[in-house]
Amino acid sequence: MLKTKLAGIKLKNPTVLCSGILGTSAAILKRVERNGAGALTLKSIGPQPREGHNNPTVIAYESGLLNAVGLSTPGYKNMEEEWKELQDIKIPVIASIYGGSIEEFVEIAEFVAEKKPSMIELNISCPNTKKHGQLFGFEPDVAGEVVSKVKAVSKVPIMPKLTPNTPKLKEVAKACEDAGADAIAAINTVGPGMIIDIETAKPILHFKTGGLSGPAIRPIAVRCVYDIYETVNIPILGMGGITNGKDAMEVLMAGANAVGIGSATYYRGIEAFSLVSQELETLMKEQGYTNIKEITGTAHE
Amino acid sequence: MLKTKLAGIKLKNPTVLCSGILGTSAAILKRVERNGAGALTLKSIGPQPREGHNNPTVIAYESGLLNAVGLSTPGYKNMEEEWKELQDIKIPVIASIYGGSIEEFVEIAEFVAEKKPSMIELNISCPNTKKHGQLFGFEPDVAGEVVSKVKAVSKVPIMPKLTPNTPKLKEVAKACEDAGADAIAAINTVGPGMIIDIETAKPILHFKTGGLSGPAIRPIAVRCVYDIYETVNIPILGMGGITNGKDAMEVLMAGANAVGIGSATYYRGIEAFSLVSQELETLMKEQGYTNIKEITGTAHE
Amino acid sequence: MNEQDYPQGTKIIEIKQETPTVKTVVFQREFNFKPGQFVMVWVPGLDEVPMSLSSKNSITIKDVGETTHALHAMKPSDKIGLRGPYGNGFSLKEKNILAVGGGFGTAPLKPLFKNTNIKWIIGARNKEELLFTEEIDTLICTDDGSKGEKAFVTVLADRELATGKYDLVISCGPEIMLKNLFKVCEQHNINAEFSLERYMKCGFGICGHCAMDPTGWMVCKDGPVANSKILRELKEFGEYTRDKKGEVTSL
Amino acid sequence: MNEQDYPQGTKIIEIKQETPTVKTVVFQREFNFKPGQFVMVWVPGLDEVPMSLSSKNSITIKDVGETTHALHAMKPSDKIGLRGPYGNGFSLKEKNILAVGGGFGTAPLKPLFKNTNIKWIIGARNKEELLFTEEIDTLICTDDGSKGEKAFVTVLADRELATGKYDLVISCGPEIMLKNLFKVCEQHNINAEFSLERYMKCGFGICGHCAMDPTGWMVCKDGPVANSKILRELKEFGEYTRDKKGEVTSL
Ligand SMILES: Cc1cc2nc3c(=O)[nH]c(=O)nc-3n(C[C@H](O)[C@H](O)[C@H](O)COP(=O)(O)OP(=O)(O)OC[C@H]3O[C@@H](n4cnc5c(N)ncnc54)[C@H](O)[C@@H]3O)c2cc1C
Ligand SMILES: Cc1cc2nc3c(=O)[nH]c(=O)nc-3n(C[C@H](O)[C@H](O)[C@H](O)COP(=O)(O)OP(=O)(O)OC[C@H]3O[C@@H](n4cnc5c(N)ncnc54)[C@H](O)[C@@H]3O)c2cc1C
Ligand SMILES: Cc1cc2nc3c(=O)[nH]c(=O)nc-3n(C[C@H](O)[C@H](O)[C@H](O)COP(=O)(O)O)c2cc1C
Ligand SMILES: Cc1cc2nc3c(=O)[nH]c(=O)nc-3n(C[C@H](O)[C@H](O)[C@H](O)COP(=O)(O)O)c2cc1C
Ligand code: FES
Ligand code: FES
Repeated sequence: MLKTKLAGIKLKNPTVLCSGILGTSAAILKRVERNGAGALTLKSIGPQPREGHNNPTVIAYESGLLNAVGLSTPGYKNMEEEWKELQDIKIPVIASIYGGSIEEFVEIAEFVAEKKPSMIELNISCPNTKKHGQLFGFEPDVAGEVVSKVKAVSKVPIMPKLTPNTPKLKEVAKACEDAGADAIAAINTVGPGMIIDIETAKPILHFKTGGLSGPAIRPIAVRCVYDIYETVNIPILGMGGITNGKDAMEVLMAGANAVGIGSATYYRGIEAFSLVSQELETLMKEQGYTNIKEITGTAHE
Repeated sequence: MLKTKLAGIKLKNPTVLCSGILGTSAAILKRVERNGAGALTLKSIGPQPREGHNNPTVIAYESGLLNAVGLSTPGYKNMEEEWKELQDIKIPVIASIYGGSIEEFVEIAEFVAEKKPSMIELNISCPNTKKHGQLFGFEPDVAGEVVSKVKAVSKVPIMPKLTPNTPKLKEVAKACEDAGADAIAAINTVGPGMIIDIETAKPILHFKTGGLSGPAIRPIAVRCVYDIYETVNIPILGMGGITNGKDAMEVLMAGANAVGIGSATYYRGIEAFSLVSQELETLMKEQGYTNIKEITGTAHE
Repeated sequence: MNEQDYPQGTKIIEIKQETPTVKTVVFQREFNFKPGQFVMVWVPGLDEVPMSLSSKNSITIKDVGETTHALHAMKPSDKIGLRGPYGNGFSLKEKNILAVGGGFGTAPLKPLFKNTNIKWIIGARNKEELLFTEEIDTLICTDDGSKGEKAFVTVLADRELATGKYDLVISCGPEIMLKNLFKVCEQHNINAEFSLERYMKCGFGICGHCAMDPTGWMVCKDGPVANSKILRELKEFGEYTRDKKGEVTSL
Repeated sequence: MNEQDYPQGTKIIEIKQETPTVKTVVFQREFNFKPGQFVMVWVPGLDEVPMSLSSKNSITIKDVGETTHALHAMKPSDKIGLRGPYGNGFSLKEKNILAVGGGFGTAPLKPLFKNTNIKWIIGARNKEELLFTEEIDTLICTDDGSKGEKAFVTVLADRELATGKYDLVISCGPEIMLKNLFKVCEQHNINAEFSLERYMKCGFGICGHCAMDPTGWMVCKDGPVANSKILRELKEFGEYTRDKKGEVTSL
């Protein structure tokens, strides 16, 4: 009863590992698969090898997490061993990519599409680097251009991942759909935010600011998915603060076809995937739903 | 040791009641005064009598509050009795106002300035009505125009209150300073967000969406105050999720001269004002600070 | 601050017509509560209003406007949202209690029906509007004399208090009735605990909408039950209230 | 998940020079911890690195690079930030224990100095680099024979294990040493618990950076202490690691 589809891709359950969480190696991804995920997203892959920021890069505050990992990546050309290992994975694997220019997005997408991931997620929304990412997701025309140019070189479905930090979210979503996006992922982290250590009077994250994730942002994720669902007809991978089955159902009702699980692994361990699935199934039975499709978008009625 | 100043106004301690919290009548404001607040902000006053949205207008989720009160107001002309009662208050009283057009802002400001509040706060950042507010705070030029026009008719200091929900926060702050603002208040609520009841599949707030406040948003408030401090030279009233003395110190370090206390009253009752002051004083003694000025902006060194 | 302060949908399991204008709605969710505490009742898509708990899983509603009308129109298995319980409830520190229910104001007193220290007076406009009088041993009065004594509850209360047997009067009902009843209590020098009503938004003490003059006593958080000391301070008690906009209107 | 998973500034109260390249930094904050657990140590403005707790309020640091150098340069009353404790620690289920410390790897073992079930072997490159050998009764070896036996710790361990007196070997040190020591343990069929190191970002099991091949065992959360069963599975143990970018580099 948990089966769902995202841009034609079949998922045995709607829980999808979010990009950047545990997605650094094939080994850990396989462990997430064993723990019941419906699909996996790799950590965002970039053009050149990149160390990312110094630590602290990820911290938790009382309501969620803050991160500024800074898109550390071995670079898309240095992952042959990893791609080979990923072949063993039975569930859909989504490759997340980022670039510092539209050309880089195209270059990486073309290369990565050859590796035959189930889908390519375009991270046009990362707030954690000064040059890369975020800007592409702020403006509808830029987002649309990235999508259409990538679409032209990719045989696999394309899913832009949107930022909640623009007042133009609906316009950006529409532009992505019009440009040929096969699905939309939302949301990337909120803010950014900053935490200052009062003993040393210093911002804690090395990059000073970082994106918020986890329980704190769930209402924002729900609103974004709700708004995007009202605007486009392509499927939505909803994420942001989903920690249990109830949260998952809420985001489905807002309009998602599948749900991303990220920070929940901090609160509940890698078991989060099977736990959320089980809890969702129990709730569905209690309320008489027989499949995910019946839940998607019901809050709009 | 807790004394501070905001645009020339002396506060016995840096805790300021945020607009919209308990600010509906002189009676409750006096109670907040008795509970140790350093200054009080009235609930935002608008042009015409307005009921605001139906309930639910304020709810709490696990990390904070969501509200869409919808700027209910008796209208600025229907508060003579209240203004009279407010005369008894010994601490500074800040009048918050909103309008649906720049002309309305000016009209209300002119009227309200005659009542001699210590300062007028311009709510150019409320996300909870479709026509009013938010738009003014999104764009630097519009924000600047509101400030300069209001400034022209007001004998009391002017403090625009900014929204964190624009990527142009710094530009908006700069425009406000350039237009003659005497101080800046930040932040208004984040998002907006939405919570859906999974039993009925309905958004809970009557307005469907509402702004986030409370602990969830503190890192965003800290970042905004930090960014504004880097951009302008006028004093900052920092707010957003401040719940205890440690939070207050963090926001001061980010660059605030005084701190708003809003949702904290949900978590700690009206006692929040004296509690935060006491805790802040204890921390200051532990760390060897002798006045608030020494703390403001230290995170930038 | 409850663990969860947003309304959660729950199924209605039974609806009882109590009087021509009052229904009791019984729902699935059960509250651990103190008599006198209330819940915020959400009718999805319409509004949310405060209602005293008339038992651990019911509210008793008088049809007075749009939202209460919608509640009256509901059927078993329909869903409403609930959050709470909120407020203080009756403290019941004293042992010899006179309880006075006026109209649907008897609802919040119902959870005390099993308390054997209480003597009851229940009044209403007429026989049809008498609430719960079948369920307990009570003095009865109606404005039109259609059942019980033809008198206001204040008259019966005055007579009872004259016996000197009581040290506490608890009550809920129209504010004008409460105001008059309070005068009677003060004359007899007997402590009162009355459940009050004001327009509510948050229900948990942060919007300030339910605060009363001149002390800023908040009905949702400090109340809804006010004792004599508080009632004496509240200059707006029995006089005026604030509407949804926050504007003052006389009662 | 700790109550508070961001670094909090704490004052350094003492700094002890242990060897020419190793210092112990004692700080104000005290941790309730299990030997083998670590903390993330933040040098404001520079970086944050994992360090095993060498006592409830100290870490013992070898100067190997920029951050450790900055830590070595600190003075009492300077502040560092700490979060944790993280990881599993030594389980110490068995009773007859041989502990083997190589170089600064003796640091995480120090909290066990008072455990009387443990026999100690401490080794280092040379006499100067021997850590904590004054503080306990221990077998000593150095690579250059400048103190104790001129041998690797594996040689001494092999000899001890041959006595048949032990049912557990615990150790921390350079991974090549651990790899060889593990071979010795396997030959003697004795269980091992070794503390491992991998590049860490979050320290609490969500970034995945410290996960080892092929099982995805996370050093920060499942470790840092791995037992024999786990060590047998970890094909990268003693072979390669991943740098800050996530790229594989041989040890
Ligand atoms: C603590 C408390 C306990 C209550 N307990 C009960 C009870 O057990 N049974 C019962 O029938 N009624 C109870 N009421 C009254 C009940 O809340 C109103 O009758 C109801 O809100 C009317 O809503 P409406 O939309 O049907 O009517 P409307 O036409 O909207 O209004 C009719 C009256 O109800 C008041 N009202 C409307 N909304 C609210 C609100 N959010 N908060 C407070 N008053 C409001 C209006 O001010 C007006 O005076 C209680 C009120 C309070 C404050
Ligand atoms: C669980 C654990 C416990 C440790 N306990 C101790 C201890 O008690 N005493 C001690 O002296 N050292 C300990 N270390 C090693 C210590 O973390 C490194 O020596 C330190 O990070 C070096 O930082 P640097 O900037 O000085 O050196 P760099 O020049 O940056 O690096 C030198 C080496 O340290 C590694 N390193 C750098 N940053 C990290 C990081 N964030 N996570 C892991 N490794 C890193 C690098 O990969 C490299 O191999 C421990 C490591 C781990 C994983
Ligand atoms: C530590 C961390 C690293 C992340 N790295 C990436 C990334 O590389 N690419 C990306 O698109 N999103 C990244 N994200 C964002 C998540 O994929 C996700 O959109 C966000 O965390 C909201 O979901 P959550 O609340 O379930 O974590 C990262 C989030 C965290 C917490
Ligand atoms: C119930 C509620 C009502 C509010 N009403 C107003 C308002 O009328 N005008 C305004 O400028 N801000 C309003 N705000 C925003 C607060 O003043 C404040 O900026 C925000 O809540 C962040 O601070 P906090 O986290 O301490 O609550 C309201 C907030 C809440 C929770
Ligand atoms: S209803 Fe909001 S304070 Fe009472
Ligand atoms: S350091 Fe992040 S998972 Fe181990």
